[in-house]
Amino acid sequence: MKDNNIKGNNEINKDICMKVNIAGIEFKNPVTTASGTFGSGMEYSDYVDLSRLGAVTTKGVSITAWYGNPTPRIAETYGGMLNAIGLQNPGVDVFIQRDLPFLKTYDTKIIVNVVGKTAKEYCQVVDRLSDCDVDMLEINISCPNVKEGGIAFGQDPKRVEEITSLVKSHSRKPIIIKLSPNVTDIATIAKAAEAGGADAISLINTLTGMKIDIERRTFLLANKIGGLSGPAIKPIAVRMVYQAANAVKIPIIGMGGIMEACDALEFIMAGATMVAVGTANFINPRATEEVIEGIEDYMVRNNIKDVNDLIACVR
Amino acid sequence: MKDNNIKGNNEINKDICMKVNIAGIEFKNPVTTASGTFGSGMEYSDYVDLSRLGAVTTKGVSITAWYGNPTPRIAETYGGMLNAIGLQNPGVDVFIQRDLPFLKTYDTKIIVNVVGKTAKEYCQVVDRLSDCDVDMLEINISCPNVKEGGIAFGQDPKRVEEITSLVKSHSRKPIIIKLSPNVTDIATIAKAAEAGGADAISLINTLTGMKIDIERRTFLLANKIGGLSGPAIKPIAVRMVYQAANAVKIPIIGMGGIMEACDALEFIMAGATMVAVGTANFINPRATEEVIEGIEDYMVRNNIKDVNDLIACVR
Amino acid sequence: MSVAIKKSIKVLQNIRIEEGVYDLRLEAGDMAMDASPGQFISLYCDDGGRLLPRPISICEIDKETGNIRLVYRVVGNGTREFAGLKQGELIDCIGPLGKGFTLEGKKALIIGGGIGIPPLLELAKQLKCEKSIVLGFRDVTFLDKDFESYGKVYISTEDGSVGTKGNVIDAIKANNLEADIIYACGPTPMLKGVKEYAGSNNIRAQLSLEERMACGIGACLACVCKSTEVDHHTNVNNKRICKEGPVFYADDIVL
Amino acid sequence: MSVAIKKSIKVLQNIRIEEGVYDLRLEAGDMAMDASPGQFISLYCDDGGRLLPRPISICEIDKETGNIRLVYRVVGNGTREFAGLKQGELIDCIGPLGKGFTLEGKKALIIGGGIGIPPLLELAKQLKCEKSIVLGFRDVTFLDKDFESYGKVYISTEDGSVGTKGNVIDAIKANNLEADIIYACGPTPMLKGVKEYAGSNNIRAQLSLEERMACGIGACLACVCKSTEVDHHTNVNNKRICKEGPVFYADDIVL
Ligand SMILES: Cc1cc2nc3c(=O)[nH]c(=O)nc-3n(C[C@H](O)[C@H](O)[C@H](O)COP(=O)(O)OP(=O)(O)OC[C@H]3O[C@@H](n4cnc5c(N)ncnc54)[C@H](O)[C@@H]3O)c2cc1C
Ligand SMILES: Cc1cc2nc3c(=O)[nH]c(=O)nc-3n(C[C@H](O)[C@H](O)[C@H](O)COP(=O)(O)OP(=O)(O)OC[C@H]3O[C@@H](n4cnc5c(N)ncnc54)[C@H](O)[C@@H]3O)c2cc1C
Ligand SMILES: Cc1cc2nc3c(=O)[nH]c(=O)nc-3n(C[C@H](O)[C@H](O)[C@H](O)COP(=O)(O)O)c2cc1C
Ligand SMILES: Cc1cc2nc3c(=O)[nH]c(=O)nc-3n(C[C@H](O)[C@H](O)[C@H](O)COP(=O)(O)O)c2cc1C
Ligand code: FES
Ligand code: FES
Repeated sequence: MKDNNIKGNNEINKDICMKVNIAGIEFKNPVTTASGTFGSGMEYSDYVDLSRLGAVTTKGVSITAWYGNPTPRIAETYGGMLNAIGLQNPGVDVFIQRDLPFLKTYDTKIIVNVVGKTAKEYCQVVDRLSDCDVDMLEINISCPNVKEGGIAFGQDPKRVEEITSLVKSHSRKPIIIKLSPNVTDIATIAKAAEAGGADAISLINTLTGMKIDIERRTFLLANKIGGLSGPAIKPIAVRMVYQAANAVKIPIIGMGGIMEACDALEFIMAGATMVAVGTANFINPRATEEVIEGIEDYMVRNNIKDVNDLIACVR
Repeated sequence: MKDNNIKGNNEINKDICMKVNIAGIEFKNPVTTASGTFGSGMEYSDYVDLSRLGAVTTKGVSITAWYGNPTPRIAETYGGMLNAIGLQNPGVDVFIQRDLPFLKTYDTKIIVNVVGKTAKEYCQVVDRLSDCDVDMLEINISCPNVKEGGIAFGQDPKRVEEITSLVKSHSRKPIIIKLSPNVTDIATIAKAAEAGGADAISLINTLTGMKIDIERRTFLLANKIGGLSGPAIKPIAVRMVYQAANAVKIPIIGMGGIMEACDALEFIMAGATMVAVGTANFINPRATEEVIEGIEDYMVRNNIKDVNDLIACVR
Repeated sequence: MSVAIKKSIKVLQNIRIEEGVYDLRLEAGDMAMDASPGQFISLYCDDGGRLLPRPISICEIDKETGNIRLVYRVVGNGTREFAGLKQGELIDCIGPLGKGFTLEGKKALIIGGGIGIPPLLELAKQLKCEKSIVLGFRDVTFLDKDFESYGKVYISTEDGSVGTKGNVIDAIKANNLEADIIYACGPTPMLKGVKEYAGSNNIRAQLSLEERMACGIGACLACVCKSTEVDHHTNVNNKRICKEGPVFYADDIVL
Repeated sequence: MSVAIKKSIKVLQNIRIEEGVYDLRLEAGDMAMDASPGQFISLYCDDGGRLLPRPISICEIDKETGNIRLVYRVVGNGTREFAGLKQGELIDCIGPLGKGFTLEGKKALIIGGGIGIPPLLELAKQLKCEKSIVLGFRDVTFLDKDFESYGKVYISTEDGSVGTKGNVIDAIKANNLEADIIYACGPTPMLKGVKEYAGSNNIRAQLSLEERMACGIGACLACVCKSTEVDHHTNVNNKRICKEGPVFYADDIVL
C-alpha cells in the first residue's frame, strides 16, 4: 500500500523525479531529518506533513533508557550551536512500543539511529530492531557527548571497520554508519566503513567545540565540551562529503548546516544521495518541507528531470 | 629604547598589567595579528597604531617568491570565509629588505610566519631570519592551501616532532609551531611539537572546507578546497586551545574567529597566553586595537590587575 | 493544548520601562487567542549570527485585540537586538509554547522575583480567588503598579529601599501571608526558597522554571529539569521545561 | 592617494531604476571628498551571517554636498539586503578604495557593459576631452540618459531592441568610432574584446576589473589578477585589484 503511493502529487505535477535509492530502498525524495533534531517525528508533525519526507531519522536509541547529561545542554554560537544532550532516550523497547507505531501511520521511510556504550549494546539494539518494521539503521559511532561508546568508535579506521562488520552481521536491515568529522582523514574512515560492509555512510556528526562564559568564568555547557552544528559548519561538511564520495562507492547521506534548499543542493552536487536537515528544524520547524520544495523548484528552473542527475555532478 | 617604552599610557592610567611573556620575550599586551590577514602590517597602519599591538605576525614568508593559487581565492560562508590564497609572497629577501625595516619603525614585537615546500626550505628561511632583528618565528606546518609542505607536515605527530626539532636546531630565535585543526587529536600533535622543542604553539590554522556554486555547478574556489576562518569556527578553536593547554606546558597563542574582546577572553581563559586576530581585520580594520581596549575594559570592570591571572582560569 | 505557530508578527510598541527592562506589545492574533498565563513565546533574532529563538514569558494577553505583552530584560546580544525594535517592524515568533499555570485554590500567594515577575501578571488577572502578591526586587521596582488592581501587593527589596528588606520569603513572613496555593516565578535560588517554604507549610506550589532551549517544542531535549517521577517522554527522571513545563508542581521536580 | 575610512553613513535614497538594479545615494562626507572616478566603496551587510564587505564602484560624486551615488544589481543575498535599505538608515562602508581612472587623451572612447556602466558616469563627467560613449546591454537599457550630457551615446543590445544589435565592439565598428584612449568596464568577455580591439588598433586602454575581495585594502591577496610585469608588492606576476586596480592599463594585465 505504502510503496504504491510513493509518487506524491507534487512530483507528478512538476514532472520531475525526486526518488533516490539506497541499498535497494526507495525514498520518495532525498530529504530526511538529522538524528536528534526531530525527536521521533511526533513534535514536528504539527508543522510538517511527515509523509512528505523521504525518511524520518529518529533520535539515537539505546538498549535501555539513558539519562543524558546535566544542564545546560546547549549553547548558542556564531551561526551555530553546541549541544551536549548526551543521548537521553527511553530505550529501544519504548521506541518500539510507542514511537514506531506513531511513525508507521505516515507514508515515509524510517531510519533508526542506534547508540551504545559497548559493541555489544549496539548489537543488542540492532537485534531488537531487525525484527521491526523499520527501513534502515543508522549506527551512530560519532556522538561526541557520551563518555563511553559514540565517538570513541568513530575516530580510528580499524575500530570503524570492526564495529561495522560486527553490527552488519547482526542486522537484517541495511545499515548506515554515521561518521565523525573530528578526524584527520575522512576518506580513510569512510573506506573503513565500506570495508566493514556498511550499506551507506552518513556525515557529518557534530564537530567538538567549547564555549566559555567570560562573565561567570566557567564553561557554558555542564559537559564542558559539546558538538557544533548549524550553518557555521557547512563548508567543512560539504568538503567531507566530497572527499568521502571520492573514496567510496556506497551511497552517502550528507548533513551539517543545511538551512535551505541551496545548502542541500551543495551536498548533493558534492556527492550525497540523500541529505538530512538538523539544527534548521529549531529555527524553522518547516525547514524539511521547504528544502524539498526548494530542490523541486531548482530542478524545474534548471530543467533537470531527475534528482539523481545532480548527485556528484561537481567533480 | 624600545623596551623601556613598553608601558603604554593606557596601561599606566588604568593601573592594570597587560604584559605577557613567551620564551623570555615580553609583549606589551597579549594581542597579535593572525598570519596572512594583516599583510606585513603596512596596509593596516592607516587604521591601527601598530605600536599598540603586542606583536605583528606577518604573512607566510618562503625562501623564494611564491605565486599563490589561481582566483577565485576566497568565498564567503555563513559567519566565516574560505581562503585558498596559496601563500603568495615575495620571498624572504624582499621581506628582509622592505617589510622588516618598515615594521622596525614601530614599537612592537615581530613574529615572522615561515613556510616551505620541504623541510629544507623551512630551514633556509629560518637560517636567513635568525640573523635579523625579528623576535620570534612561527612555523606554519598547517597551511591547507598548498600542494607541498604546509598541512602535510602538521597532521602526523611524528612528522610534527621531526620538523620541529629540525627547525629548532637551525633557529637562533624562539619558535612557535602553528598547528592544524584538521586532526583527530590536537593534544597529541601539541605534545609532539613540545617534544620537538617548540617554544610555543599557535592554533588554530584554518579548517578545510568547500563551497559549491549551485547555479554554475562548479567549485567556488579555483583550488576547490580552502581554509575556513572567522567566527563560525571559534567554538572549535577554543576547544582545541583548551585541550592543548591541558596537554603541554609551553605557552599557546590562540586564534580562530576572534571578532571582539569577549572572544579573545574566551581563548585566554581556555589557556592561551596570547591571541591573534585574523579574519576580523577584514570586517573591521581596527579590530586588533579594539580587542586590546576591550580586554582592558573587562579587567577594569572586573577588578583584575594582571592579564596573566586570566590565563587558563577556566578549568 | 493549542498548537504553537511560527510567524512574523507586528510590533505595536516597545518601550523601556526601567533601566534595561522593556515592554513589548505584539499584534499576535491567533497566538493570543490560544495563549494562557505562564506560557511563553520564543522570539527570533534578525541577525543571522544568532540562530536560536529567545523564550520570553507572556505577561499579558488581550484576547479581544489579539495583542500580547512581553516584558524582558536586556542581558545579552539577542535581547539587546529586541530593545531596538520599533513600532511597525516585524519579528519572527513561535508560540504560545509550554504548559502554563493551572488556576486553582481559594487563597493564593503569587510570588515573583525580578524578571520572573512579568508572567505572573496575566495569572493575577485571570485568577479569581483571594490573592496576595509578593514581588521581590534587588532595588528599583517595576510592574508592581500593574498588579495593584488584582490583589494586595507586598514588596521586598534587597537593599530595603522599598517594602520589606530581604527576599520574598522575608516579605511573606513579615506580613503573615497565608495561602492554600502558591504560584511562583523567579531566579532558581528564590524558587528553592519557595519550594522549601511551601513544603514546610504544606502548601501546594506551582513553579515556573527556566533553561536554555533550542527547539522550544519538546524535540531536542535541551531544556530538561530533574523530575521526581520518570517522565512519560523518555522514561527517565527528566522533564522538558518547554513542553511539560515551564510550570511544574514543586513536588514533581528537583531544584 | 587618499586614505580609505570605515564608517557608518546615511542612506539618502535607494530606488529601483530597472528590474533588479538600484540607485543608492549616500551621505558620504569625507569619503566623497577623497573619491575619484573608477574607485569603489565596500558596503557591509547588517546580517551577521554575511561578513565580507561588498565592493561597489562609485557612479557619481558630489564634492559640494559630500554625497555619493552607487548603482548596483541584485545578484545575491548581500545586494538583496541592500535593496531593502530605506532612506535615513545607516550602512557601514569603507572607502574610497583602489586606484581609479587616469584622466588623459584627446579623443576618448568610454565603453561600458551591463553593470560595468555605472563607474563610467563620473568619469564621463570629469573627462574634459572629446568623447564617445558606448554602452552595451542584454536587452533593457539603464543609466544611458544620464550619460547624454557628457558625450554622444551609442548603444548596443544583444537582441537588437535598442541601437546596434550585438556587442559594444559591433557598435564601435558600426559607428566608425575613433579614439586615442579607451576607458572600459564590464564583464570579462567584453574586456577581453576591448583589449584585443585596442591592441590591434594601437589605442591605449584603461580597463576596470573585478575579483572576489576580502580586505579591500591590499592585505589579504584575495583579489589578484595576472600582470605582465612582476608586481612591486609580492614580486610575482600578480597585481591586487583592490589596491593597484581596479583600473589597469590593458597592456599591464593578462585577461
Ligand atoms: C520559559 C522561559 C521564559 C522566560 N521569560 C522571560 C521573560 O519574560 N523576560 C525576560 O526578560 N527573560 C525571560 N527569559 C529569559 C530569556 O529567555 C533570556 O534572558 C534570553 O534568552 C537571553 O537572550 P540574549 O540573547 O539576550 O542573551 P545571550 O546570553 O546572548 O543568549 C545566548 C543564548 O542563551 C540563551 N539564554 C541566555 N540566558 C537565558 C536564560 N536565562 N534562559 C533561557 N535561555 C537563556 C539565549 O536564548 C540564547 O540562546 C525566559 C526564559 C525561559 C526559558
Ligand atoms: C571593484 C568592484 C566594483 C564593483 N562595482 C559594482 C557596481 O558598481 N555595481 C554592481 O552591481 N556590482 C559591482 N561589483 C560587483 C559586486 O561587488 C557584487 O555583485 C556583489 O559583491 C555581490 O554580492 P551579493 O552578496 O549580492 O552576492 P553573493 O554571491 O551572495 O556574494 C557572496 C560573496 O561573493 C562576492 N561576490 C559575488 N559576486 C562578485 C563579483 N561580481 N565581484 C566581486 N565579488 C563578488 C561578494 O562580495 C560576497 O563576498 C563590483 C565588484 C568589484 C570587485
Ligand atoms: C540537539 C542535537 C541532538 C543530536 N542528537 C544526535 C543523535 O542522537 N544521534 C546522532 O547520530 N546525531 C545527533 N546529532 C547530530 C545531528 O544529527 C547532525 O549530524 C548534526 O547536527 C549536523 O547537522 P546540522 O548542522 O544540520 O544540525 C544531534 C544534533 C543536535 C544539534
Ligand atoms: C586570507 C587568509 C590568509 C592566511 N594566510 C596565512 C598564512 O600565510 N600563514 C598562516 O600560518 N596562516 C594563515 N592564515 C590563517 C590565519 O592566520 C588564522 O590561523 C586563521 O584564519 C584563523 O583565525 P581567524 O578566524 O581569526 O581568521 C590565513 C587566513 C586567511 C583568512
Ligand atoms: S527546547 Fe528542545 S526540548 Fe525543550
Ligand atoms: S581584497 Fe585583500 S588584497 Fe585585495
